[in-house]
Amino acid sequence: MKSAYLDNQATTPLLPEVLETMLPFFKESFGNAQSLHDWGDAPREALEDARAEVAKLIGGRPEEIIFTASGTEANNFALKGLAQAHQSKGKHVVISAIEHFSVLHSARTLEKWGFEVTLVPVDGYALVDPKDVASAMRKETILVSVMHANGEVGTIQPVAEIAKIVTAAGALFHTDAVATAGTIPIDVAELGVDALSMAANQFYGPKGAGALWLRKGTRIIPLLDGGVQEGGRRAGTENLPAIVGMGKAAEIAKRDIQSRMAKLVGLRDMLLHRLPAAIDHVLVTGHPTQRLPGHASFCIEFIEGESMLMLLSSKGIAASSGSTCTSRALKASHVLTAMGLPAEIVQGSLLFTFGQQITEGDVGYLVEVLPPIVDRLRQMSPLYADFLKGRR
Amino acid sequence: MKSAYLDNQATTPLLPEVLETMLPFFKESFGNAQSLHDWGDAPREALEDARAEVAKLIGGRPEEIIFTASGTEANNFALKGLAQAHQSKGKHVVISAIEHFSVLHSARTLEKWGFEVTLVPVDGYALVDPKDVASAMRKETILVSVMHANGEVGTIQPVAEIAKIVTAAGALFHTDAVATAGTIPIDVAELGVDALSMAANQFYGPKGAGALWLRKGTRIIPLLDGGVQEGGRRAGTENLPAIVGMGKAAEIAKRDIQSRMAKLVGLRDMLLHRLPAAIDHVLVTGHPTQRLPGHASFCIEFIEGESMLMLLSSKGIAASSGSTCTSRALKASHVLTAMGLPAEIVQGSLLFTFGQQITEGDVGYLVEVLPPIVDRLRQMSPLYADFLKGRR
Amino acid sequence: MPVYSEKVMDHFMNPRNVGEIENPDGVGEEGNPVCGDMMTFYIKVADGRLADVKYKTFGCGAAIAVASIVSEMGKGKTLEEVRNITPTMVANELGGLPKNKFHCSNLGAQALNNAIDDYLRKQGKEVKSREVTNHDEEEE
Amino acid sequence: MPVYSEKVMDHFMNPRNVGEIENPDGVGEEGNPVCGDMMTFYIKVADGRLADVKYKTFGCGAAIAVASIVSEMGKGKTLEEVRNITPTMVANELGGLPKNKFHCSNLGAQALNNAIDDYLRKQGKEVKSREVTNHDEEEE
Ligand SMILES: Cc1ncc(COP(=O)(O)O)c(C=O)c1O
Ligand SMILES: Cc1ncc(COP(=O)(O)O)c(C=O)c1O
Repeated sequence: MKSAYLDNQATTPLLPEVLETMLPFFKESFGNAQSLHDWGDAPREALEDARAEVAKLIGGRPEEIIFTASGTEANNFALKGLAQAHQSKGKHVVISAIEHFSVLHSARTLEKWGFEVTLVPVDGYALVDPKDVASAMRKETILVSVMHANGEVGTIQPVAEIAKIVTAAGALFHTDAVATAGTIPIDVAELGVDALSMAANQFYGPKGAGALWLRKGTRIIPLLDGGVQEGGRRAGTENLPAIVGMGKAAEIAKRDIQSRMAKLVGLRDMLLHRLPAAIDHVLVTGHPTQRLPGHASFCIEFIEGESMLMLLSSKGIAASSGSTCTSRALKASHVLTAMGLPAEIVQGSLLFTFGQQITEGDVGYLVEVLPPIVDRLRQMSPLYADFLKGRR
Repeated sequence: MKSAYLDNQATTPLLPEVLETMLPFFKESFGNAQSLHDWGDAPREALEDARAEVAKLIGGRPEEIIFTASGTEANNFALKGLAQAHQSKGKHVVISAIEHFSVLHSARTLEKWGFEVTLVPVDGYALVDPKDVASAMRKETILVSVMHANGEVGTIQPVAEIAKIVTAAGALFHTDAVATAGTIPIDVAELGVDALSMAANQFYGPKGAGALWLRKGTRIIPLLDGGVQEGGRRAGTENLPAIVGMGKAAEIAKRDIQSRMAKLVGLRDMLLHRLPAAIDHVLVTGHPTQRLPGHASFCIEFIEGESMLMLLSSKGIAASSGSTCTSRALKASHVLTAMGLPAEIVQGSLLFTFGQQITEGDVGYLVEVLPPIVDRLRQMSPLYADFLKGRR
Repeated sequence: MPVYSEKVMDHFMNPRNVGEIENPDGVGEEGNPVCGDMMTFYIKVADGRLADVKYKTFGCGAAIAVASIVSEMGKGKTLEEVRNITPTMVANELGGLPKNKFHCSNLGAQALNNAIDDYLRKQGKEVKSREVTNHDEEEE
Repeated sequence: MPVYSEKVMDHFMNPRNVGEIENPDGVGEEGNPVCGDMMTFYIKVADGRLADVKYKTFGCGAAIAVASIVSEMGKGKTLEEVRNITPTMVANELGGLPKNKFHCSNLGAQALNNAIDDYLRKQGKEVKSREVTNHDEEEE
């Protein structure tokens, strides 16, 4: 059977050459990077090399990189750690309504800790208006977090513009770049942010490695207390193989980012055009141009996402959806909802995220198999029947 | 050159067969365990298998295992998560004075959050007296954390006895079993604890995988907010390869634990006897019998630990020390200090922790090379000169 | 580890009795306020038994499989027997459902019941709307 | 990445001028309250210069290397020249020291200075105890 993995937002595959660089740290170089004896030397050196590569990927300095175990941890660390460190200046935090749960729920925890949190809305393209951030700012605002790009609809935010407003107001600005770091070019100086989260498994690196870039001199309270690792800001024996893998993946991403993007953008645009041509009543979600290179997202009317995913899976295609039924918590995508889409449209959410392994044939295959799947489900759908009878 | 890795407390090497089981999850089974399509199936199944193996290792149920990225994270999670979840009952926490920094510093964070923390002392063997725990308990005590065994001096605590006292007083009992899980037999029911931390890299599993066992029905506040992974109690894309490795390492540890212990205990006792016979003015630290199987720790008088480690390293031997100079933070071991050892004795701390790769020849080699090293450093030591002149 | 049992997958991939009945004796709808799923059941009644059962459904894999198995479970049964179909029976018949999909089993049994209610009302009988629940506590 | 530079390792593995001087012209001790390291320097003075320098040291690898290099840096120098040896000069001479070991470089320069103080006092000169510090801010 043909197969196409079009769910790179969930995780990208690991590059074989990245795995190669990791293997010695599972074998002869298994030592602890903190050890003073010879067994610590190679791990320590590899740790610092990886730090330099990850810094280079986003235009930061090595000493500004704090390794974490995931993008989620980096986001929790940024939100909780920065808010706690700067709460003497004020207890107000601003985030966008479409942040990843690791930011959104961290902000909820901040509320339990006595902070006030303001959610900034988005428009129908999932774009944050910098003016809305400006008007959300208060004297006591210490921290603003707006993601660089959203994983569900691919919209890239005007982060540099927002950062200017936030910095001028004297607050810290964090951006969740988990969906963008290693995928599109990032320069922290150009973005003008103070903190930035990333995750290796989003750019062909391993799971288990993420990082927070934190501008030199910015105070933060650790999320993980304990030993002296990461300059005392993130305790716990370093996960050397994963960190080494993140370093290598960052090096390769930095080198190849333009050619990778070129490939993805072409195929993405092909799908964004061909799918609505092949199926009626399809909405493209997210921004037409300000979107992640490999990201094509839709809502298919009258049917539900999980059943589409299952039938796609039976055809060897991996995709994802923001429908209620595909969420373990049975909540409709807060992103699509914040964009103003009605509940039954959100139910038909379908999301294809391309990786470097994709071919034009995969797009063709998808455009071939999806229409009959949609047809079949619509034939079963009472909503579609109502629509045909003109009742909707 | 001969070489002997006698620093398994820092990290154990990874078993080749554990790496074998991890590799598919870096390759074809790279998918996200949360994905609904076929790419999620193998990861999801492996995740649950690993959970079952880790549960079995300590006599718990699979659904009571929450995977983390390290022992440090498990300890932070237990201390902060349990304290926050139960603070309506009281805000007093009890820990021992010799806890690992990940417990100790988490407790300090709790103090910043308005909790009161009582440190229970230890005796000269680093043993906690259950009576001291009993007298530290108050009406508003909600949580007690006493480690199962200490990594620096190897002393195994009377955890079951302490747990009875704590449970009778209506508080929760957590034990940091990072140094014991997979090393000595553990049964959470026998221990009578409510929560228990472990780390895979302490029992020939990979770095990047730890776990908190949490008794069914015990409320806890997440440390990592975000997605629904780990039943909503620990968010972030699962580090599948590391988790799978932890499962395999747990399975092997469970199977081999008796023969592993037998091997280590014999060689440990050999070193505990032969080193003080070969060198004057040597103290064995920790308990003579209630100690970790592969753990031999000493204080060598008149000289300092780091310089011994460096000379041992030049002979191919990896060891560690609790001296001030070996600590990045330049603090003498709080464990040795809590045991009542004077500062200059603590400076001479030296710690050998054996793993399954050790041979009797390694012990012999160590006993052969260490005395001249000690001699050489003592010849340079003003303290030793003073001692010889009878000034001390 | 697939999310769904083989039986669920079978009914999802090959749903039985899909469709509408022309001139049905009863029609029952049910929507789930939690997830937005919807089911419409159509029945034909003969000799106090369900002579035919069809349905349309908007929803996840579980919802489709539930509708399919409920249509099979109901067909040929007396109205009273159908009334006794509980969500747990439906889930069990499917070889189990993931915890967060259990509510779908409710949906199917309820929609079919609503169709019976509709039939009875059309017969001029007075019907109190009833909620299908488990008699037991098997649901976790 | 070894913790220490090659030069530190060389002086640690092969420390120069270790030992005591019988009937020294001056003896200086210095202990570090932070880490507990100790150094004792012994000097012989001739023609206003350090004719011989020896030491004993209790401490880490850095402390031993520092004592060794300081003994080499001091030997043959005039007392004034020795007074001008700063911790940063010592660290630089060793090809750098890890951040948390920088204080060891202080220890060596201070102990040697204390020995000069001791010599001067024995000569009947009045001496104000002085603290060796960096003239610059190279220490991070
Ligand atoms: C924008 C964004 N932030 C954060 C995360 C969380 O990353 P992880 O699951 O690796 O912790 C994701 C995951 O896809 C994401 O897309
Ligand atoms: C008793 C104990 N607890 C916790 C830890 C922390 O483990 P990790 O560094 O893997 O986070 C250690 C590490 O050696 C330990 O010995």
